Amino acid sequence: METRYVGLVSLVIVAAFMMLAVAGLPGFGSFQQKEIATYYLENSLEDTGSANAVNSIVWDYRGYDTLGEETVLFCAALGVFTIIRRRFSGPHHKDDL
Amino acid sequence: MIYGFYAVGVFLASAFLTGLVSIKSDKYVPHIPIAASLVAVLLTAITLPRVFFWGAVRMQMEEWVAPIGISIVADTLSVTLALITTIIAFLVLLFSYRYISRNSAKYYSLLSLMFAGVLGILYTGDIFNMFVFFEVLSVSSYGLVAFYRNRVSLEAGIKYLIMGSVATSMLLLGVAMLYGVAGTVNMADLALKLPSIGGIVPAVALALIMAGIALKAGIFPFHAWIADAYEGAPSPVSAALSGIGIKAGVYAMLRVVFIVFNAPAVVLDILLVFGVASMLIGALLALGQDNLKRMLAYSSVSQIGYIFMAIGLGTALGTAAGLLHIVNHMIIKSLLFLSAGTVLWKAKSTNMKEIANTVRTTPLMTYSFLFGVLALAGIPLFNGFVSKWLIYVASFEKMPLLTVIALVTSAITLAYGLKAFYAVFLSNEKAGTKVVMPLSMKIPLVVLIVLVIVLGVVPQIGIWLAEMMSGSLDLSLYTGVVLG
Amino acid sequence: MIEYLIAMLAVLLGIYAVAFKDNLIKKVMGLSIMSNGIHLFLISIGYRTGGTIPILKDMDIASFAQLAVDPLPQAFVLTSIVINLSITAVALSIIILVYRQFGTLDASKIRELRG
Amino acid sequence: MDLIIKTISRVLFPFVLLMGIYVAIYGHISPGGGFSGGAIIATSFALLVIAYTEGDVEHRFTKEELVDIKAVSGLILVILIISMGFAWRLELLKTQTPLVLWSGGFTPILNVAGALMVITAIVTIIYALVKE
Repeated sequence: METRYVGLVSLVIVAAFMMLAVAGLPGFGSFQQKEIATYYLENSLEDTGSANAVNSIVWDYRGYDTLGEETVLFCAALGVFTIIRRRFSGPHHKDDL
Repeated sequence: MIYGFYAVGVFLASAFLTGLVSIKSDKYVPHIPIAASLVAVLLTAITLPRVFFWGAVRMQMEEWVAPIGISIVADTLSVTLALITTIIAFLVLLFSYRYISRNSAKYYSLLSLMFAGVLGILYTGDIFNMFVFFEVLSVSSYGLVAFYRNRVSLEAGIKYLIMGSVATSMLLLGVAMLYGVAGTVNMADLALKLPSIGGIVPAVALALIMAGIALKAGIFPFHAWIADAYEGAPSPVSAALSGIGIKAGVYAMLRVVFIVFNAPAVVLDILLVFGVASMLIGALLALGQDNLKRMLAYSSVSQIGYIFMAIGLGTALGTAAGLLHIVNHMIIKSLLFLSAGTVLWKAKSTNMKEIANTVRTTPLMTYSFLFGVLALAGIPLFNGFVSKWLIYVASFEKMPLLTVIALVTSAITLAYGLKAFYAVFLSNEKAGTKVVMPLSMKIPLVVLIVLVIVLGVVPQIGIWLAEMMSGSLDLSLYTGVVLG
Repeated sequence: MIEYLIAMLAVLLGIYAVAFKDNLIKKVMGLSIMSNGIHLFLISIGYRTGGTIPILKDMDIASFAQLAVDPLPQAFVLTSIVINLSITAVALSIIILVYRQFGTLDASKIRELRG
Repeated sequence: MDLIIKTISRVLFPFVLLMGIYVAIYGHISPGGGFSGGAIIATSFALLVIAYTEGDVEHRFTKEELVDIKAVSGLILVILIISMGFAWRLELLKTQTPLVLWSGGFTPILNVAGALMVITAIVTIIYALVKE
């Protein structure tokens, strides 16, 4: 049972850690330090032509992230298929243990 | 233009193409990723002189100004690691040409996506982008670890998945906190803004990010999943994962600690402590293993400990030694895992004793494993010696006790290496099936052996490389390049 | 400060579930609770008191920039949700086979049975 | 799945599909876009797949076909995003009036490609899990 106590103690430490960090964050509604965000809001229309600033970021300003993300999606589909193959080969296999 | 960066696109395209080609015939499937990795090696080789002689290069995705878009940075450290990654990628793909017979299309797609993920991490200059490519790397390796659907690999797969995604969530939380405080995600921009931000948020964010990456790199407190994952995964995948996957984690740790947070002394001491701990514990655990793959996995943990100890020293020599050890360890570990793979190909179990009487080993297998073990232990004339010697010198300057521990661990490394070598290779002259190794398995072993010996006999290459690489870890040069 | 507390509680709940629950499916649920907590945290970082959605609708750009909420964390959340989906998909497919091989979903029993 | 569920899902399918398509295509003007639109369309297919697990839906999508549609859409997206790296979209932008459907330069095309990617991924995953 002692792993439970170790886990609990570590969880409490992590919780304290996070509460401290949350206390240090700038105020909830305040909008300081957001030069980049205001840049996106101001010229997302004439740069990318789309009124939806979030969409212009996802597809145009940071399209490379979305490309990475699509590969994650593609990996997941492949992963699911490699794991749930129809010809379930069961416990035996000849390649390598 | 950073040509090496297009290697990421090449691997992505090869993954999608293998999916397409597999509709018609499974015959040509392996050729695409092997060709793609060759192209990737060439692309990175072109970029290397450009970066080494004219300094780091920055490229902006779609020409947006630095902090707005995603910036791609290729400096000496990332290009060298990328070159070795692509070479090992080519060798691993070639090795698994004959190795994986069923469902090869999906295997090759996932493997080339994994390499794309690693290269993505190496070239990106943006923390959130690093998180995304960490996910690409881990999701593709979840599928690969559970590739053989027997008990061991399934249990390893689910455990690796849960540990891995907790790690990446920690990373994301750290990035979110950094964005909350600094308002930007570009590493160079963060490096400029963070010193002026007081409070404990940067410290907590750093702790979270380091915990996440440490779990990915398999440092001491989080090394549980490594042995299972390598035992469950097919041998070429374990070679790729340990040779390259973990190194991406080490590279990310370096990038975050040295560039974004400008290597505060406290953090370096933490790295030192964890490095020494995982060095010792990894070696001791490996000593007690009778399963070949688990032993190699734990030896990876201890070598990563070496790297972090060297970097934790904080001195210029220490960092250079650590970086060189990353390079050497990538080559040695791939050699060891691939040679273990050739033995395990026909052997039924991974237990060293049982392998002995089931497989009669060919000379090439024997020598490749022997060279790997000697290089791992840092015996002169092998590339492991160069970096380990630098580590001994660097640690001696700072604290002689560390050198003693490092020497003791190298002794233990030699001990468990030779134990495995004796058990598997020397004690079975008569029994077992003759393993006829196809050409596609011989070439990788030969190439890796040559690399190990050349880097060992001519240490100047290694030392020059180390100096060039450690040059890229200083903050002012990096921010100068990225923010123009 | 208090507003971020709920997000942090969700993250901690997720970690608790992953660490202490034995059933594999509960662990995967803990994973998604944790990352949803992180998404809530991300969105609440980008909030601006009295802000509108970052979509330009019959408003001139200058006042839009003063009013709209920060779009960048929303883009991060979009990416991270899809990543979370793919992790859960792979996890569930492994769990199906783990159940078929081991006959149980209890993580501690599986550790003994793996042999 | 008894009759009621089958009929309801059959009736609902076109409406959910239509809404998904709208959200995906009008992504650059109205909220939503590639991902949410794709997800809605995927749920419409999921509705059918779950309702007719043993019925006729099965023969429409054989498993191999789905994975390869996925590969095709992957390729499209890779090409699109890499091509987006070059500044073609600026010319395209000049010829358009903002806030009309055909106005987002590259974003609507990418939205659709992204939605396609999401649909094929989710449908294949659901199909595999349900099939099991």
